[in-house]
Amino acid sequence: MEIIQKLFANELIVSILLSLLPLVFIIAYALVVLYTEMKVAAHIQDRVAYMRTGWHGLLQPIADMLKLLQKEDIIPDKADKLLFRLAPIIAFVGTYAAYAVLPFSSIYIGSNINLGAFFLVAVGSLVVVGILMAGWASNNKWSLFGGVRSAAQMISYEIPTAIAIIIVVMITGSLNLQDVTKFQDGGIGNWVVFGGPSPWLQKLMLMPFTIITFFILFVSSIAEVNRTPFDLPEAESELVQGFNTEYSGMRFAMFYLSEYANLFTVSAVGIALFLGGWSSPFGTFMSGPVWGIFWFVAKAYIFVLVQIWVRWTLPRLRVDQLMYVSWKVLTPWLFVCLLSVGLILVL
Amino acid sequence: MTAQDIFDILKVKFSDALTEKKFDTVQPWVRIAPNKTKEICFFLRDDSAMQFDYLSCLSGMDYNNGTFGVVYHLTSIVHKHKIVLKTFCTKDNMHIQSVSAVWGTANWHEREAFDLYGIIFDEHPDLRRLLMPDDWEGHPLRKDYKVQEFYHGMKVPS
Amino acid sequence: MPAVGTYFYNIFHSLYTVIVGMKITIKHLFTHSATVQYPTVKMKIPERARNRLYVNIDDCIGCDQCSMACPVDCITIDTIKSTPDVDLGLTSKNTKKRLYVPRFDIDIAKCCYCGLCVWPCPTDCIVMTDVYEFSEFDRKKLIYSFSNMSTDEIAGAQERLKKYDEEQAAKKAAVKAAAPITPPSSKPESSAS
Amino acid sequence: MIDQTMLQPPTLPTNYTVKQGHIKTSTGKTIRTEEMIINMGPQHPSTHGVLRLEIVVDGEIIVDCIPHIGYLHRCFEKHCEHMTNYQMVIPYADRMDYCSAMTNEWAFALAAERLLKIEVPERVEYIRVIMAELQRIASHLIAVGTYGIDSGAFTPFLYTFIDREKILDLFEMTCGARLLYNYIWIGGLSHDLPPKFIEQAKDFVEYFRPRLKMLNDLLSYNEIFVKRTANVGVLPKDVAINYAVSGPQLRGSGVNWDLRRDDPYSIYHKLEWEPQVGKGEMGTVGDCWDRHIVRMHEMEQCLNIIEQALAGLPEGNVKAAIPKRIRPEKDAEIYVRTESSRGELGFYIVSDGTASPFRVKARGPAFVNLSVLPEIAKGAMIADLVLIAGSIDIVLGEVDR
Repeated sequence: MEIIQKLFANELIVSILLSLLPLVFIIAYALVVLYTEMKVAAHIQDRVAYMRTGWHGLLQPIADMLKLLQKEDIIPDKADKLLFRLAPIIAFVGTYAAYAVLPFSSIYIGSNINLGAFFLVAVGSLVVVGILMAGWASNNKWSLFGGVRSAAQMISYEIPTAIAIIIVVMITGSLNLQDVTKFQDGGIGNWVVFGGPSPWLQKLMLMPFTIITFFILFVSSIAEVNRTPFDLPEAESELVQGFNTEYSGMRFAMFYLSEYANLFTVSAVGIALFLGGWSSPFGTFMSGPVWGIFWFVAKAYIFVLVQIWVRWTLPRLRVDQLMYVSWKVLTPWLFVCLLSVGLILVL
Repeated sequence: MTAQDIFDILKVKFSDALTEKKFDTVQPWVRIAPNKTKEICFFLRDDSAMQFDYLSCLSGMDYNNGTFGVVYHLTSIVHKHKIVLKTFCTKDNMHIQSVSAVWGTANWHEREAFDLYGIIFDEHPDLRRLLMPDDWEGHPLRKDYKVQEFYHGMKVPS
Repeated sequence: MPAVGTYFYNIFHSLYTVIVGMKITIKHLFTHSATVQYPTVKMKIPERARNRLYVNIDDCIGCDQCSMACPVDCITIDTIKSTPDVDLGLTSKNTKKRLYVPRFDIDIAKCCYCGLCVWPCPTDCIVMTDVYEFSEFDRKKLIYSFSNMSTDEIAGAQERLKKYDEEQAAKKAAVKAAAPITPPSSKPESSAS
Repeated sequence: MIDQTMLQPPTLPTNYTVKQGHIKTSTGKTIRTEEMIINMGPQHPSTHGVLRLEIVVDGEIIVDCIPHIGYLHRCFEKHCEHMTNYQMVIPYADRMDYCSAMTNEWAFALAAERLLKIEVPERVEYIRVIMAELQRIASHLIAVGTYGIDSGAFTPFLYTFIDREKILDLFEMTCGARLLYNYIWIGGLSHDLPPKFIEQAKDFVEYFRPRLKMLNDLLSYNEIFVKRTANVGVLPKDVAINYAVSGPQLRGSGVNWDLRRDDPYSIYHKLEWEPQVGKGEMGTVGDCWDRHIVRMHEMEQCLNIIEQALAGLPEGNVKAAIPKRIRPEKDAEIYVRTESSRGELGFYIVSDGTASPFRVKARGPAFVNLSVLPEIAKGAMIADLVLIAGSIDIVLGEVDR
């Protein structure tokens, strides 16, 4: 007992344990989302997906994970071995680090730093490095295409994301995600997407712009996690599997995991900024630190569901069209929103 | 336009290149000289009365008597008439003029005929094997074709 | 439309078509799925299904028609002529059987299920059944032998035929000896066709 | 670190010389540039089989595209010469274009019938038309569905397969096979229609019309799909005719040419239908979208034909005209072409008077249609190449035979 008490007294060990918490969460969440994605995709396509492992195939994601872990780890002979090994780790670290500033609940946040939103954007771009590395190190032309496409795509979609965050920061007046969430506490009407808790006239004027901003953030979040219609880096029909063509087993699982972790990150950013984060949509009803975690995860889950729905409906864009959407549609519209929101706030 | 009319017009222009004709079959055909195919085909394609702009099919033939040949099935999309051209070569001189400059589709058909019969199409831009591997021996559709025993150390099933 | 107009039209038209598509997919999310859980639930196979071949060897008269019709040569038939003193019985169509069938092999791995062998059969003894699950780990197990003759029976039949042929040859020779205009005939035909 | 030999271009049998160049950066440095050769296929997921494309790219722009075929060559023509009966060719003809087997057998049977001068009963013709048009729908459904996959939309593919399944059920009910039927025989059919066929076929026609509209809404008129395919891979009219492409690809280029009408066979002249032509609705005439939409519209026309043929189906014996011995005259030869799902499918048969054909040449539409690919792929992007190849709708079984 004493040893345990001593251990918990040690601040370092406690913080390490606390920081491992998201990792457990990521894996559990990835399994759930994997299952959801397969089931939703299947039912959209009039199929049934896995039915054999467990009740309606509930255990299949675990089986998939175990299979991936057991598979032989193949490194191509002519690959750049160091970078090849490093790439999945960097890609995963990028997504994992973002969890540090996600406000899961009013009391649980990995690190309550004042530059939370800024940190998210900064760390998010680390994933690009990992993917570009993977594409280059594989020494495969298709992978290289995937890596370069991915870099171009992620960099250009960081800009709409960043501007969308700036708009929220202008409204809430803080870069700290915990503060941003607290700002929106107190029911669905206080959410930033509906103008935030401001006087009703200002709210009414803000509403169209915040809704557009939220929509654009949603679009660019799909692009950032490389999902259809923006899945060019791993476009199956064009680039085989893009940057992860040569990866197998554990290393592929890392990419896979980081993709699903990233899916949660972008959803979490969306809801923390626009949909009230952990705050209950019914004001004080069902609110509290534990309910907070529930709301946060549930909202993110719905967000992910919509992404899955979009993914299994739409065709893929082409590279130049992708850039067109980012630079000629999303960014100008966001600038309009930025100016208008600024003007309204000044008035 | 019937085959007879087409033959008459051709006869005026290329009298020495037309060597044989057969009009009492279902599909009448005209035999042309192997070294004049391109010229005749250009005429057939570009003449306003003919306008054979559509090469339906080009087949290599082995007549099992040392004679090889190529059969052209032409159609005109404009006039909707048809004609069959035939040209022959012997086993010692497997040269026939290519018509791939006339119809783009002839390119692959001629490559196929070269691959399977060994007919050499002069002036073809890219005469390589099409269906068989580049280093395959022999031309499989010839009547006297014998399967090679090994291909890169693999036994070839006969 | 002016350029600005096209710009806005494109954006809203894209959004509209995306929403149309998403409406279709969400409808399908709640409709019944079309798949069948195969090994537990099986689809109904129509009467005319063309799957594994079956030969009713009791009806087979060894005419070799099916083997000749087969485009992939997957049927091999050997026959032995029966001697007049043996009665092989009748087929279900009341034709007399004259040939032993010591070997009737179908290499079902080669079979292309075209059904061409079924039609020429005079006694309807080769049929395509609706059995479709017959995969094996050993390819040799896919060669089905339908003949029900044992090796002893085959040997016996061959022996009898040989004996009979010799007797016939001897008879012929005797006849020819009686009428020595034609030269003596060559040796008797081989037993297996 | 990276082995330099890997970066060397592979030897090209076409002796393509890779162009090199230099660009200057803003800092004044010069960087060497070089075209890259990529092998697309034969195991690439979107080459619809074992097609291998050797593409020379400058960035993502295609400079040259060299198709290599023959990976699925099964010596169809040589096999035919070794068959001891014309009838035995039909299972092989099935396997040429396995997505559209019914039209293949019909083409061969028709060629043999014209060679033998057989008149087939009216009922046979009607049933053949019904089968061929059902098959055309099934084949176009695959084309449209896989085209969806090529463009990144996976869902339409499975919807089309649900519909195709219903057609295959009809076929299975009729002849017992789902993919390779051996149903149309020389001079007749292997089976008459089963009792419930007409009812079920009518049900299918009823069911399929709204499904077509749904497919159009989901895929054809989706703005992303339109933007991906319109103005991409434009095949001009004159090039299309020069390369003798046929079927939906030729009609997509605006040429009103359909062998069912222009070189009539069977009973098509008795039925009312319109060949569908690409109009350049979303971009230029002859682009990928036109080829796609021609297929969609053609399926509607097939439904019309099926309805009429079902209504006018006469009585008769489907096996009446099947010849006992198939032995054409010596030196008889014929080239018969039919409109298969992919275009002009022709069989050139030469007989030497024996029971086995002397020479069979199959003029496959996919083979000819594919040969135009290098023409239209130049200048496109890799993402476009996938769509261009998809819009040609090749079946490698027929390209390689």
